[in-house]
Amino acid sequence: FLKEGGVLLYDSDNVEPNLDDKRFVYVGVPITGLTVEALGGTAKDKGKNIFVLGLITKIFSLDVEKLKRIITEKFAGKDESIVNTALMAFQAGYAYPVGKVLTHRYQFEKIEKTGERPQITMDGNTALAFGLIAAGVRYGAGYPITPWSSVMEVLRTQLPKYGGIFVQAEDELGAVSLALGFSFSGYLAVTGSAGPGISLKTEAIGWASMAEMPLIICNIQRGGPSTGLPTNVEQSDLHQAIYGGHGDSPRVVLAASTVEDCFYIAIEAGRIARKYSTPVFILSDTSLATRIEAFDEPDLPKLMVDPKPDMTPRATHKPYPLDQITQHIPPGTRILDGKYPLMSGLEHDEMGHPTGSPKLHMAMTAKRRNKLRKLAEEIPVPEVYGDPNGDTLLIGWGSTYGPIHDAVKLGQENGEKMGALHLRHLHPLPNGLEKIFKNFKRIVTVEMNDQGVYGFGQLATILRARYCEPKIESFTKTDGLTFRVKEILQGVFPGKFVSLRGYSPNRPIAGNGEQDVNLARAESISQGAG
Amino acid sequence: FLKEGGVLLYDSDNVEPNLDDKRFVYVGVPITGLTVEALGGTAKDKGKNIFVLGLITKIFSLDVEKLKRIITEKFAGKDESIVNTALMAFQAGYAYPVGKVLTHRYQFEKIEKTGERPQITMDGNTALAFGLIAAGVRYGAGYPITPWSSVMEVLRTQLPKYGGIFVQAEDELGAVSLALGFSFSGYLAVTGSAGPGISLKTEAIGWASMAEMPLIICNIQRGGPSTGLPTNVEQSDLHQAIYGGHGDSPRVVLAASTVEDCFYIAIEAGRIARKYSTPVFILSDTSLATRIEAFDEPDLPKLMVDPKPDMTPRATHKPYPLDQITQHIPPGTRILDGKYPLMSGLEHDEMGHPTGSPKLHMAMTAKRRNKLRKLAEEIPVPEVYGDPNGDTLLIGWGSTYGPIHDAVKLGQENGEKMGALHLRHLHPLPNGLEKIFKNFKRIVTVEMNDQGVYGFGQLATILRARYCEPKIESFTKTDGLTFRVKEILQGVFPGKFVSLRGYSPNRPIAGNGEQDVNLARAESISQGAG
Amino acid sequence: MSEANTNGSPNGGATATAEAPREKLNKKAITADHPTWCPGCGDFAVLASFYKVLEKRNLDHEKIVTLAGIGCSSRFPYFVNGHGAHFIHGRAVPLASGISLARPDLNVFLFGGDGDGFSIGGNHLNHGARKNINMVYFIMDNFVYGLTKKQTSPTSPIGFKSKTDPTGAIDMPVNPMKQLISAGASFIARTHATQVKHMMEMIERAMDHQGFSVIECLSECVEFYPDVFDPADPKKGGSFELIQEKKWDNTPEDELRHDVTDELAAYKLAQLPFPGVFGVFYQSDRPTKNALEKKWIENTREKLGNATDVEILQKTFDRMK
Amino acid sequence: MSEANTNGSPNGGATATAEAPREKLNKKAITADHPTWCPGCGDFAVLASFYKVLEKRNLDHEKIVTLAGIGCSSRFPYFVNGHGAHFIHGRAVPLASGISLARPDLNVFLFGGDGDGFSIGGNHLNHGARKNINMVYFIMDNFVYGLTKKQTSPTSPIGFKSKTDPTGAIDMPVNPMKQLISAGASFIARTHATQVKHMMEMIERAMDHQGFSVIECLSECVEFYPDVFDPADPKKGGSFELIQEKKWDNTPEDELRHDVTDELAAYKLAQLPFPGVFGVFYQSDRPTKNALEKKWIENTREKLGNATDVEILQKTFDRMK
Ligand SMILES: Cc1ncc(C[n+]2csc(CCOP(=O)(O)OP(=O)(O)O)c2C)c(N)n1
Ligand SMILES: Cc1ncc(C[n+]2csc(CCOP(=O)(O)OP(=O)(O)O)c2C)c(N)n1
Ligand code: SF4
Ligand code: SF4
Ligand SMILES: [Mg+2]
Ligand SMILES: [Mg+2]
Repeated sequence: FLKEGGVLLYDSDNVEPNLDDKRFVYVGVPITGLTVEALGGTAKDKGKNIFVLGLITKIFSLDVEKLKRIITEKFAGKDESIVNTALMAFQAGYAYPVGKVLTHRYQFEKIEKTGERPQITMDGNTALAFGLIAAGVRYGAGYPITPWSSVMEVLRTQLPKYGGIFVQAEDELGAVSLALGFSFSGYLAVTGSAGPGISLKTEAIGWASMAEMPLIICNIQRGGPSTGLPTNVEQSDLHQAIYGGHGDSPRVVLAASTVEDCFYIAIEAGRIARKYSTPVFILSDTSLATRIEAFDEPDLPKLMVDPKPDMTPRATHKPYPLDQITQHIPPGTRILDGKYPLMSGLEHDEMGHPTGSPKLHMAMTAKRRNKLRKLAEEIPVPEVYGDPNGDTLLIGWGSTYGPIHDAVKLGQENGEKMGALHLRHLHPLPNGLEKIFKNFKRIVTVEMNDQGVYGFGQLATILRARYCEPKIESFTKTDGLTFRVKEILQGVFPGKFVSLRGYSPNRPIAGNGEQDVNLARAESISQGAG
Repeated sequence: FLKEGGVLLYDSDNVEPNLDDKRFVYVGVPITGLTVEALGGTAKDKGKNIFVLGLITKIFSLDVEKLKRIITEKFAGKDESIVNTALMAFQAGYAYPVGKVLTHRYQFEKIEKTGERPQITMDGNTALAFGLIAAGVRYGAGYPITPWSSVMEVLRTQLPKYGGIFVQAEDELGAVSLALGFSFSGYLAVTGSAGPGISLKTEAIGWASMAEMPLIICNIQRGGPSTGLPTNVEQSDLHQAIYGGHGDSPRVVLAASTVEDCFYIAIEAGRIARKYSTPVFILSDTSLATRIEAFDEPDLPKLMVDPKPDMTPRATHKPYPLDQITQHIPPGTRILDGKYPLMSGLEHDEMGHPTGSPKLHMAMTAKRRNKLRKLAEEIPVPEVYGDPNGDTLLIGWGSTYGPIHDAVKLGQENGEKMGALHLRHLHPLPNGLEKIFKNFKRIVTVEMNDQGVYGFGQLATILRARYCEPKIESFTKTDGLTFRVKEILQGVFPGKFVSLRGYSPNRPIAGNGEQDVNLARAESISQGAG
Repeated sequence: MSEANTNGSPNGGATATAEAPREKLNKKAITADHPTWCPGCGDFAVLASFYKVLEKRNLDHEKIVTLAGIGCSSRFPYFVNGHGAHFIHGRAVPLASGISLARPDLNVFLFGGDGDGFSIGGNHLNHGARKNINMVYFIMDNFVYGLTKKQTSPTSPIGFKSKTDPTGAIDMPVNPMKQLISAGASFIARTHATQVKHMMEMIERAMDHQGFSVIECLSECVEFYPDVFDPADPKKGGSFELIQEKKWDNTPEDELRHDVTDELAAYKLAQLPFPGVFGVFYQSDRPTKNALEKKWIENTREKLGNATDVEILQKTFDRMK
Repeated sequence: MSEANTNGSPNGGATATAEAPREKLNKKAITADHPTWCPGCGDFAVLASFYKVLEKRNLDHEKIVTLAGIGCSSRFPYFVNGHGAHFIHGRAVPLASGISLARPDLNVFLFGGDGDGFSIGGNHLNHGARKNINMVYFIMDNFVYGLTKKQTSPTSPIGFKSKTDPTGAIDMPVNPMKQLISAGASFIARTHATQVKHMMEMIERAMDHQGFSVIECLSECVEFYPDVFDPADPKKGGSFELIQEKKWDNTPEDELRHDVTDELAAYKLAQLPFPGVFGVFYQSDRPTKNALEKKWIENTREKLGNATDVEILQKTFDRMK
């Protein structure tokens, strides 16, 4: 029925194909689940089928507007909310990031040909989960939420093999607290969520910062704010990750740029969390979570970290030495001078006991902040892709890695002198970026978030604050869809590249909805009963 | 026993003096409570007495170091943790902001002399609570936490007089949700807390931003992060107030600058919350909360807002019109075309029903952001105090108003060409600040928070990001104490003003604890049992 | 559940609605979006019963308020045309409490799922019950997380295979009736999505009750946990056993019947193994927080005579001079 | 409560402690900061009893873990010299759960107040109980918020005048025993700060129990709610009525005694008016989550033979090619 090498698109919620049969390219999409999530149920004939229609429209770049017209016609006459539901299903399918499905086949061939490391194929959340295991994470806790859930489902299923436990908690407040208990006990632990759940973890993450407890927090970003667009992609939690806590509560923020990087960023997060005894955010998003990509099989014997806590007795121990970076030692460790440490959320002295000393509060605040400065010194400055100097430097972070780099390639082919810088370490930033900045006339961050009150994306805001470099501007969008290459070029070079082929859904209102009330309102069709 | 005009310092937790007897200056301090809070109990003879000693040391500027030595000697020999406890009590008393107690008498005399409006005397939290009542707030909910508690205690006691209700909820998550229920029902409501509790409200405040529900959130800041220094003063929650939510979730942030302003900022918050149907943060802090000041009696008949919800029937209603600012209408309002509104945390169309439309998400995101731009247009640019142009412009926000302005006066007397700008509207900022900036060579924000990883205070970071003005720097401190005038001048003009008299506890390590490990460690005396 | 008078609200603001002609409330008027639930989802029956009750009671349209947290079941407000709010996960009880306390003239209906109510929302449920805040809270219990696609819920039985318990759930589930009884809910009932007549009766009795009224409804998730409630569905060979309530006819039979005011007896019923019994487990008419706060307000205002808000605040300020 | 073997933890890491000579655990060794509580605060007695029990049991010093949330009572860990953590308000149960699940070799002690446990922490308490996670949780109930200076607590009786209820509390308080019984705590006891011998007995029995063990202790706040517990203090003319537990000596008297495994009987005891009775209300030896997770791990690892972590992950990757 399906010819060899063909793409097999299946509902991974209901079908379990034989993946060993290598004749086809398997693209498992949790169609049922995603439809339920997008609509609050599968909504009969308006649901799954139309979700798949949206999916296919995306894969084969069919004409969206035309298909939406057809759907609207098909359900015309019925209650308009039915049309609305159908369109929601279509848009959810369209928004679902299947990745470069059609190139998979090519990738498989590649394996036969070259003698390189074999390739493994998985989605970003799976890569993240296994990256955590490689990083020596054996314990964790979470609460379900899209698109984070599959990370916890993989860990809940896999960790027992490694002697570990993943707990589904009663809520996110409990989940982060459980994870901190695991970390306190000597096993670097993970918790995670998406928008609403991350917001609930805010207070406990502040404790981790104050008590200097290692912890990994995965934020698989989705469309916000509030419940927002649960099945769409967005990069709008960067500010919260850095500034979300009350008080001055330093934490580290990393972002994965590709499916493969989801694996390696977890290892980097584990390294930093342990070395600096600090909470570390890993930012991913809907598009990385579910996108399936092949990458070189990691060299596990080299990479894998031993989770075993070090409980060799100490002569003496200070949990918060002013002149060193805190190293958490787990309970069960004998302290031979008989003075045991306390991990505290109150401001404390070097032994962790409460203090009201102005000097100590200043010194401890500085201690917690300065370890991030130390970390910044060891972060490599990422290489510039494309022209090392020229007219335009694009700066990106997270899942936009692919389209931004393609945009540079395409831009160069069209005569632009441009390069791209992609950041994995967002807080603290690597030192020395100013040297790169001075090589370009314009610096534009490309971000899937809002331009904010003052007209700058979230990363742009951070870079401008640090460098006071007026060259820094941003091209942002909030349509819940991944960037298209031409869309980036059109946004970064207004007026240029308009001739490029390919559909760009949101060009008309990119950056600002105001001028296009009617255009947007045309989308608001649930006049039925309001 | 006490001569006329004398200052009567009493434990307001246990004593109720006859305030009508105007012969004395009454300074009520909740000595018992503050001691309990600072130590976790009154700790016998190490507690209240020594707290009062610290209090008096502050009021009469006695020699802190000397007194600390005396205390240490007095309890020498005993378990060192006892000394530590005593010092904590002393420092809590010393950190307690009693305000310019000794000038009160002067203020009372003033009343007799001049024919101006009579003066009323109260602390900042009381002024805030009555400001809310004047603003037409009749309902609210909260959970106890220092230094917020007294606001809720006043409201819980007073609101029934006005036919309103204040609910003590089971936690802060419940409190903010109750408050949103009150607002939804048609009565602009208030919730509030300090650090840890504000963090817990993050998710629901995001809903208020998305659903465009009016709400006032009071954050009476204290020393952070985490449980931090519950009885000390700090201004370290500004970033969280602006950026704390997940997704792009616009909200308004105001800060009270004096006790009197605590009253008026509440009225401004109510005005904005209603007009722009948005959550509004009021930032205050420990020093304003408890400081007692006299100010001109407000003109209530002019000021007081009628809380009555407007439920006149409407022909039709859209909760989220793309071309207008949302106006929430309460349940009980008949909608004659029979289409009722839904307030939703999912991205929605103009009627509040879910949508998956990319264009609508962009348009609604812009709608929510642009109303803050509209607000910015109507915010007056604050006047510059001191020299309108010159060498140095100090920028402050919140409770530092007094010391910053005194610093300018003193600086000018000493030949500095300087001025001060104090911001009440922090998000969005008023437009046109750049015009003021260009009149000064240096711009220095003076803030009670940490310089952060990149060396800038929280307000400085925001101003640099917006204006990319390299002149903007900051002088920050995190010793949990209010600023002293000379401390500001010494910090802003390194090397100068050293000759000025007066004790400055944290000068040595202002801004950075690193170089002073031993100095700080000297404060860490709980070697007893760690 | 709602009150005619509204002295509880400042300046009687809540009664300021002008009267325009109105016809009897009908299904069409209260119908909003077409439900998005999966065909066969138990929640459809709940919506249908709710429509029927609203029609029968002919409430003022603008005084119907439907609220919910997050979940498939919590999509409910989108399907009811009336003032409403779709809030955040697990916090809808305090949201509803604020509306109930400020607006006694409204009919506050809250809908949600087992995860929303017993997992993340468990504490608010307990304290809403303890404080006896006046509302009708309908919990659609499907023993699973539906919207997030089949994870273990707090009511999932041991052994249930889900995405988070691939080898079967191991944690003892919550017993909703026990939790509600011990927390102090003043009206507690249990019903089944296939028993529409019974469901309607429970909803009406909950509406007639002043206080925190909770109905747990076994509502099947056909997508992720099909057939789990068949044991209580006669059409599927199960038995829908009803609680026999005392008639106080002092007959010997009546001795054996259930006294809904007897907390211990209710707790004993809650101990019955799945599928247990259906109907009203417990009902008590202890005062609501709404009434207690109102009483405090009235006592306070009485002392003040009929002073205006300005006068009251001015008086307070005068004492601060 | 703690287990000798530690197969539950990856690579038996938890047993990696080398042996250095140790003398018997004594009070001095486990004493840390001098308590900061107000003179006369009931919490002193709890600390004293805890010291005594630790001495008597002579636990390995480094395996004693004391944890707490926020409150006067929650300052407890600062006064015990041992590994410990002072966490955030109301979330200490999940913190302790993580430690307990990962480290069966440790003795996990959790201390807190009524506000910390029943107000903000109520949901975690319920789910920790339901999941039966192994720990000893000691709740110092003073019917008031102490640290924040006299606000109404979830256990404050109606009529209590506090800063948030100036005219007296109006909300029905939580009944701690009812909540714990219905939530599924597997060891539930109640004691009084003035009854040190009884308190010690309860702590020891809680330690000997495998599961979620909770002790509610009436502990007077002399500063903000003095004398409230006198009715249960013989020295103050009250009566400290003990629960008579069944001896299973099938004597007629025994009929009347309390069967601690009888949930309904326990619930009935919980209905007694203040000050009620003291001792063990309920105890059941249903499996702990610690044991259930461990069993799953063992079954899983058995299938894998003794493959190393690298081998296991490699195998998984091989299937992804
Ligand atoms: C704070 C937060 N955490 C998690 C989620 C994800 N989420 C949405 S609904 C839901 C549970 C749904 O289960 P239930 O309440 O039983 O409703 P059902 O879908 O089964 O009707 C979860 C975990 C969320 N939206 N917000
Ligand atoms: C999130 C949060 N909310 C509020 C507080 C303030 N707070 C500290 S302890 C406490 C309650 C104290 O009462 P209880 O738990 O009974 O302990 P007690 O002091 O009576 O021993 C509160 C509300 C806090 N620290 N954190
Ligand atoms: S997933 Fe389950 S609960 Fe949700 S709509 Fe479908 S059947 Fe109903
Ligand atoms: S305030 Fe009350 S609870 Fe706190 S230490 Fe003093 S007596 Fe004990
Ligand atoms: Mg459910
Ligand atoms: Mg208490």
